Amino acid sequence: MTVQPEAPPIGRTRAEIAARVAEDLNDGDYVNVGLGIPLLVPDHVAPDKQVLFHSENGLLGMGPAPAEHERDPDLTEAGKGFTTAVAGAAIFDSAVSFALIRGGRLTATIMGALQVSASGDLANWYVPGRRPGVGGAMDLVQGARTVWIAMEHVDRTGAPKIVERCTLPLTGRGVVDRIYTDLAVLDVTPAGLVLTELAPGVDVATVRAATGAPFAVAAGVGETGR
Amino acid sequence: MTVQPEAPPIGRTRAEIAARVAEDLNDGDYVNVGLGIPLLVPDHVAPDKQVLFHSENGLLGMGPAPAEHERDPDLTEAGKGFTTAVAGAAIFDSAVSFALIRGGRLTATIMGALQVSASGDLANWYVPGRRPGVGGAMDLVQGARTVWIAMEHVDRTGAPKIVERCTLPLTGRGVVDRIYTDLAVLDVTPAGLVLTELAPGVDVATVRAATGAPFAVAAGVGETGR
Amino acid sequence: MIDKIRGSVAEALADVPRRGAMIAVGGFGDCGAPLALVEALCELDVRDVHVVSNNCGIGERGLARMLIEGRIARFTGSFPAHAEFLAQYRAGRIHLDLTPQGTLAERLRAGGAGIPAFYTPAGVGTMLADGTFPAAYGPDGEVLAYSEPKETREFDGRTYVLERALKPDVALIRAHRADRLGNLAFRLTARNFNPLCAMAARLTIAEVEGVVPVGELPPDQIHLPGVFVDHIVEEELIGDRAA
Amino acid sequence: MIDKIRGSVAEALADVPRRGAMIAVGGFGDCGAPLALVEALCELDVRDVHVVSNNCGIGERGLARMLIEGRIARFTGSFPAHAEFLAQYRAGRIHLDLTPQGTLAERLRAGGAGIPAFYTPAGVGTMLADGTFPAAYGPDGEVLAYSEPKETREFDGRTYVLERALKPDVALIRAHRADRLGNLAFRLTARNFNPLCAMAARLTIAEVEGVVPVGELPPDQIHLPGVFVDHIVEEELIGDRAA
Repeated sequence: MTVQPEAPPIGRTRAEIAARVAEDLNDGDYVNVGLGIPLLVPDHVAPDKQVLFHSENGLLGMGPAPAEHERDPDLTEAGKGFTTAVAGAAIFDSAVSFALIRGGRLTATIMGALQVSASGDLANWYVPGRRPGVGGAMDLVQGARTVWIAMEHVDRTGAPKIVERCTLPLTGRGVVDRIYTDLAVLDVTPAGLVLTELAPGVDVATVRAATGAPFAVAAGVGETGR
Repeated sequence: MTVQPEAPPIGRTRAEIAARVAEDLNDGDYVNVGLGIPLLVPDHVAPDKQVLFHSENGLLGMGPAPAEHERDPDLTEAGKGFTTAVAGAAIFDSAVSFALIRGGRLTATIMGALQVSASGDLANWYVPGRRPGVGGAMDLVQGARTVWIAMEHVDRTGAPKIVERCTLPLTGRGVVDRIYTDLAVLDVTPAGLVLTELAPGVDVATVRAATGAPFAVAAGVGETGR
Repeated sequence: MIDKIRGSVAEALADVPRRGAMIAVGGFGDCGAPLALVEALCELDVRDVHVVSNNCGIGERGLARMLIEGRIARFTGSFPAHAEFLAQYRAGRIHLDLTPQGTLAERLRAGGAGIPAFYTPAGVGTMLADGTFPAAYGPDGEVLAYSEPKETREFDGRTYVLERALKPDVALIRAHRADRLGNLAFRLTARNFNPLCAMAARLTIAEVEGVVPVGELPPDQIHLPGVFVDHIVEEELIGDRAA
Repeated sequence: MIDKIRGSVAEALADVPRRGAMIAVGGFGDCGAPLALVEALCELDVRDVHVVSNNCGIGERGLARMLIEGRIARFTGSFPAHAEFLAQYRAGRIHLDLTPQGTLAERLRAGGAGIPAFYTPAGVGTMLADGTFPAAYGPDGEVLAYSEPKETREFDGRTYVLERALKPDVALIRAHRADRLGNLAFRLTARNFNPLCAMAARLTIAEVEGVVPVGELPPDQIHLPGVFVDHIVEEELIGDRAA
């Protein structure tokens, strides 16, 4: 029998990961957010920044989830949940929605991941044998100007999700730009992974132990995150 | 010096050619009309038929030309003249307009011609040395379900416009289905040209003399049109 | 006079082939999905359908009903997440052409636009492009067919895959408002794949929430010109029938 | 806060390269053409422009002025019927990429949609496809360059030509209404190439008849989402400037 290890008691919560991603968004950005932690990002955008969120089913200007009595069956998001539209939101068909994606109009797409490789390969759509479904992920990783991953550093069994080479089917090769986890922030660079930030209370050794690929440590990153 | 011969005193006027074309339109047809005689066709559609006219700059449901005081600079047709929109007309961008054309949604496109060959090749966009301009003709001849030519049987110098082989640059190869002229109606068939109708007062010999390619005469066509 | 409004769902669906048709179905999940039309097709015992749709239904509604009743032989789409879909796919009863969502949208648009093929970056370097994704299983769980390997080509130093247009026999769509010329207006994110399915198909049937007089939809606010629509039936009439 | 409304035409045009830019210009003849913006560019002494537009102006307005002032080095479009265009083309001063109108629209859309290339039937079997159309003349009237011969390919027994996306540096467009997020609504046939130019270009500048508060354009009635637009200037302000 395998024992499910508990989540490490240090580092960022899921909401804190989302908040950390939100810090890196700028006023005027256009951003697509995937399911999981990314979907929490909009709640953490500072009020002085206007970021427009894109939902690939055909909405630019996605607002917060509605109260139950305000749900509109004609207004849903990419996870098929009910959503709202901010003032100035625009609706379009799926072809225009993906034209916008492939045409490079999204500042960033923020996604979860099953695995990310040292060279930025991403696996986040399929576990062979499970339900097959690709959605818009393959379009988004090719089209968005930057691809940010927001995820737990290790999977439920404690295995690293940042790996030398992905073993799961790829969503795209060399597409990831940055990884935000409960433990750290890492950039994917032409020279390989670079740890640019430690989560509060996390030290480099902990990140190394939880990471399945080598990484450099950026200048100015201390031994323990603050 | 060449002498400009007068138009033959027999056969159909330009308006009568347009009226003859209009007879062959059916209720519910979607039709693009080009400059010249084709632009006269809408005026001759019988009131019991609802034919929707397409203007490739982005209008389905083109109406008659407006009175001078009703001109709207935001409502023009493919010849850049002012137009109107019938009740139920729809507006779209140029990409959708040509999607509709190439997608086979037009019942017919009605065009003028410089030359039409016995195999249905069409030349109607360019005379080398003159102003270059192709417009939507090459898209229309490939996309519309049927291509009808409405024109004078001979050019201003009296030379046949229906020829064995076009000498002017082609708009498309083997694209023409039917030719309506002041003298006759001819179908382009896999076996070659077939005269299916004589204009009133015109005989087969007159058509032969004015035509630069051989044609068969359909059963039931008399020696002189009535 | 052009009048595309049909008085019954039977009339609206009369020309749908009963066996083996490729049928595109609009909607994203249940949003904008022509649930009533799809279920009416089940009543007509339509079978061996090649469904083209982003999803394959939720619960027991719409395409999920068609799926559960075993009427789907092939599926082209991006996210057939229904548990019954997995079961039938793995049991060798459904052939799956898994397609990235944007590629699905663009393939339908291309079909409607007379564009036979185009290049896209989506899927480059993945099993959906290199021909290693299981498209069909045998009865004993063995892979009978893999996805077609896609032709690749470089433009300006970047690699793309060649994708072919989709030209369904039939489209079933849902809209908010219609007039008798077939002009449609959609509401909010219920638009999604509906205009694209309509443009791509040879025969398009729309269920609509309401019919308005010709001229009431302003020309600038028509999302889909009527030329792309063949039959329209008000949802109320379908509900009565299917109930 | 996103605010794309600019207080002057100088501000709106500040980032337009002064030499050698590829500039897409919306409009069909004068209808929907951003005449004031184009003329403001002339005031800025923009030169060696590669214009992408269906036409090349009428009379002495808009692109016709740019043409007459000798600022156009290359033209991609379907119907440059201006007499001055013929003169400059035949004199070897303008390189002409003559493009069927639907192909022009689709090449712009492809540029905006991240589609590098597509196949179309338009032009098959003509001099625009086989590379025999004179693209550039020498000073003595000799042909210096012919149009590029187009790659052809069969799909389902029919021949198509391969066409490449257009990705202009700049788009100048005209719209009816705008809000500060850049959302645009067009009016009647003034829509034409405007949304396509905006989608294709790296930098899009719109002249508009009027600005409305955010939220006044209903989400279902926005023809072009603001993400495709960079700078907006009210035509009134341009008129004052250009006058």
